[in-house]
Amino acid sequence: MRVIECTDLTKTYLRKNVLDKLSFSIEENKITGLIGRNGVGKTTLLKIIAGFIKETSGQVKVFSERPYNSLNVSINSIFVDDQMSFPPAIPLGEILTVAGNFYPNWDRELAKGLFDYFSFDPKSYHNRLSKGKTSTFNMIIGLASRCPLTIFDEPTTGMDAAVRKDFYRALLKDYIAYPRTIILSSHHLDEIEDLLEDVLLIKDGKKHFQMSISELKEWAIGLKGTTEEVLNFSDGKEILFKEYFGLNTMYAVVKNDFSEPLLNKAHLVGVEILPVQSSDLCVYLTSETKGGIDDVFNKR
Amino acid sequence: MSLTSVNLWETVKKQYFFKLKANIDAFSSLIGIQLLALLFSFGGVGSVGMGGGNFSINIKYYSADLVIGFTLIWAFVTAIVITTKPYRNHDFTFVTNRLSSSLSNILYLLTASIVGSITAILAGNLLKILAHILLDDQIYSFNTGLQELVMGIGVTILYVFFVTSIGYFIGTLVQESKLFIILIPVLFFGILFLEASMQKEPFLINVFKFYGMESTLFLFIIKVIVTVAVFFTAAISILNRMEVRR
Amino acid sequence: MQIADWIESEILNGHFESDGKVYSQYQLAEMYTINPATAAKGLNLLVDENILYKKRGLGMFVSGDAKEIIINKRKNQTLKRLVRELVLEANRLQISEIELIEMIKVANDQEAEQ
Amino acid sequence: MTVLTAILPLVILILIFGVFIFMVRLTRKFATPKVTHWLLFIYIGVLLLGTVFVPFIIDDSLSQKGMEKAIDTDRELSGLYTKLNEGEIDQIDAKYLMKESSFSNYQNQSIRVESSNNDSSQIFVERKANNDDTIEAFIFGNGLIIDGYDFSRKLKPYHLELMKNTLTINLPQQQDINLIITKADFPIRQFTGESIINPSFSTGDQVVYLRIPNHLELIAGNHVFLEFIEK
Repeated sequence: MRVIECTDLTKTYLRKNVLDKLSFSIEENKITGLIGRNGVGKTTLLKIIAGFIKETSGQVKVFSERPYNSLNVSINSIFVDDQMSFPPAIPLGEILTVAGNFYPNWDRELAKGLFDYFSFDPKSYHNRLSKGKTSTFNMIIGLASRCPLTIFDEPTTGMDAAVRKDFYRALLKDYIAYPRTIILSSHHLDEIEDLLEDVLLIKDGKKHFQMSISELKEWAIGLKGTTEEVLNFSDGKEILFKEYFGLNTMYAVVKNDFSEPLLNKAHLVGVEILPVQSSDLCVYLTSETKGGIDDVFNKR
Repeated sequence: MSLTSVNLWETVKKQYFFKLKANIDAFSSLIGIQLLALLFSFGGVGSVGMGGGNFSINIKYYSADLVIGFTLIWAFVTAIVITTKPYRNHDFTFVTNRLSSSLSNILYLLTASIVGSITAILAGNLLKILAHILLDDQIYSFNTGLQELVMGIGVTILYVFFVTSIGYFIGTLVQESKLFIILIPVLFFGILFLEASMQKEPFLINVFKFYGMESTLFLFIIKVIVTVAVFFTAAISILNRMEVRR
Repeated sequence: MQIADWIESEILNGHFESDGKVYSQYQLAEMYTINPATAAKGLNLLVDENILYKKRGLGMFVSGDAKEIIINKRKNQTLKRLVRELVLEANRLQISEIELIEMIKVANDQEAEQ
Repeated sequence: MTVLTAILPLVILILIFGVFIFMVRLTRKFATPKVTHWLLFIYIGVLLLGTVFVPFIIDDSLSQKGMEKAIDTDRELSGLYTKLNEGEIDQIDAKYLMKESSFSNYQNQSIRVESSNNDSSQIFVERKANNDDTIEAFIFGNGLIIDGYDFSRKLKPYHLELMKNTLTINLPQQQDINLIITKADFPIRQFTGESIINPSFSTGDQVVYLRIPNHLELIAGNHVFLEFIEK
C-alpha cells in the first residue's frame, strides 16, 4: 500500500517554482531518505505532505487522502523539525503527557526512558532548551508517538555526534520493533546511509532519482589514473565529477554501466576503480557546476 | 502499521483541555486586570451631586461596571492573541486540522467568558466589602436577588463572549494579511470622523442602541448569539484557507 | 556488501556450521544498526550464490557445501584480484618475476610457522 | 418571556456549578499545579466569601421602604400640601412628620415669628378654638427619597426657639450628606430599567405648621409668609 503519492506536485513562492511537477511515491513501512541541497524545497515538500501548506497544483495523497486540513492524516502522522512549537507555559514533563493524549500509539515507557536517558528535567521549559537539546526532545516526541508516518526534517541540527549516534540507533531499534513509514530529510547522508532503505534525491524541484540505498552504492564508480587513460576509458560517458592531481593524474566519477570484464581490464590500462561514497555521489549529482570549489580558485 | 480513525469532536475535546493547560496564564492576567479595575472603581463608578435648601448631597455609586469593562477588554485581547501564529502553531504540533483548532479556540474563549463574567460580577461584592471596611461610611444597597444576580452573570457572559467573537474575527483578519493592522483602525476612526463631520449619528451609537438598549432579554440573547455565530463562522472560514507553519 | 562478506568469513572460521541457523535480517540490522532491508539484500545475495538456503518461516540456514563455494569464490575473485595488483605493483617497482616468487615463498614460510 | 427568565437563572446556576466541578477535575489532572491555579482558587474563594458576607454589611433596611418608589413621588407630595392647606395634619403619613414640639403657658397677647432662612419660608397657622396658652409646632418634611431610598431621617429638622415674645425658626447649618449607594451592574440594569444617570429625588423642603391659641396675635417677621387655615 502506498503511503504517499505525489503526481506533478508544484509549489510556487513569489513566482518561483520551489517544487516543479514533482512525482514520486513512498511505500509503506520504509525508511526513505530525502536528500537535496539547501533551499531545493525539501522542507516545503514535507510541509505539504504533513498538510501544513497547500500545493499550488498537482496532486498529493497521504493515506490516499489530501493531507491539507485532514484530521486523518494529522492523527496518523507527525512532523518533527526544529521549529516544532510547544506552549511556553507547559513544562517538558507535561508535554509528554499531552502528546500521550493526542497520539493513539504513544509509548509512555519509551518516552520516559529516552527523556531520562538524555537527562531532561521534567520541570524545565521547551523554549529554554539549547538547539541540540531541542532537537533531541523533538526527536523523542517523534519516536514515542509511533505514527504510521513519521517525518523528520533535519532532526539532528545541533545534536553532538554521540547524541546523533544514539538517535540513529534508537530510531532503528524502534523501527524494527514497530515498523512504520519514516521520512528522514538530512544533509548527513553518510551518517544515515545505513538506516535508509530508499533515497529520494530532489534537484530543482524535481525528482532526480529514487532508488534503494544498495543500488545507489553501486550506481557510480570512481576512475583514477592518468588523464588520457581515464578519459578514453570513460569514452564519452557523462562525467559527473572530475578532479586533477599532480601533473596529469585525474579522478573522475561516472555512471557505472561498465561490463564486468571491462572493469577487470581497467587496471591493465593503469586506471584504478574506486567505490563512490553515496553522500559524495549525491553532492556531485546535485551540484550546479561539474567541478569542485577549487574551480573557483583555479579560474582566477 | 494500522491507521487510527478519528472523529472531530474527540480531537476538539483533547485540544480544548490542551489549550486550557497551555493558556492558564491568561487567567492570572484576568485576576490582575480585575483587581486593577477594583482599585479604579474605589472612587465610585459614578457620582451625583445635588443641593437642597440648606443641605448638599453627593452620592457615590458603586457597581462592578468598571470590572466588567476591564474584563471585556481582557477578553478582546485574549481572543486576538490566540489567533496569532505561535498559538496556532502550538495546535499543529499535535493532532489537528484548522476546523478543530478553531472550535477548540471558541470553546476556550467561552470558558474564558464564563470565568471572566462570574468573577467580574462577584467582584462587585468584593468592592462593597472593601468600601465598607475602608471608607467606613454606611453603604446603602439594593440587595440584588439571586435571580437578578444569576441573570446578570448570564448577560455578562453573553457580552464577554460577544466581544471575544469580534476579537477572534479581527485577529484572523490580521493573520490573513498584516495590512489589516492599519486598515481596521483607519476604517474605524475614519467612519467615526466622517459621521461626526456630517453631523450624522456615529454608527457606534447605533450599535450601542441595538445591543445596549435592548431591554427584552430574549431579543438580546438572540441578537448576541446570531452576531457571535456570524463572526466566528467568518473567522473559521478564513482560517480554514490559511497555511500554517510556513 | 559488508553483511555478505562478514557472514562468509563467519562461515569460514566455523561460527556457523553447515545447516546451522544464521542471524535473521532483523538481528543483523540490530547488530550493525543498518536497515533490515539492506541486511535482507545481503542475505539474499548469499542465497543466490546458494551459500545459504531459506526455510519458509524459519529463516536462513548455511547450506552443506557453503564452505567450498566461499573458498573457490574467494579464490578466483578476491585472490585473483589481489594477485593482479601484486604483479602490477611489482612491474612498477621493476622487480623480476623470480624475485617476486622468492618474496612470496618467504611470506608463505613465515605464515606456516604461526 | 417570564418562563425564559425563570429558566435562564437555572441554566446559569448549573453552568456555574459545572464550571466549579470542572475546575476541581482540572486541577486533579494537572501534574504540576502552577502558581496560576492557586491564584485562581484563592481569588474565587475570596469572591465567594465576599458574596456570602455582603448581605451582613450593607444596610438595605431602607430599601424596603423604598420599594414603593414605584409610586410617583410628586403625586404624593401634592397630597401632603393639600392636607396641610386644609389643616388635616393628623391624616398626614407619620413618615412626613419630622419633629413635633409645643410651648405651653405662653401668656403674651402677641407673638412675633422670625426665620433665619433668607429666602421666604412658608408657615401654616391654625387658630385653635380655645385659649389653652400653648403653641403647638409641627415640622413636616417632604422627605428625601433618592433612588427609592428614604433618607429623610438624614435631614435635620428646623429648630424652633421661643424667647420672650419671638418665635424664631432657625435652619440647621449647611449640612452635606455623603451617601454611598450600590447599583446593579450595567448588564443587569439594562433589563431592570434602573439608570445611574438621573436618580429620582425629591426636594426635601421643610414646612412649619403652628397651632396657636385663639386670641394670640401673630406678627410676621421679615420674609416670613404666614398662611392661615380656615377650618
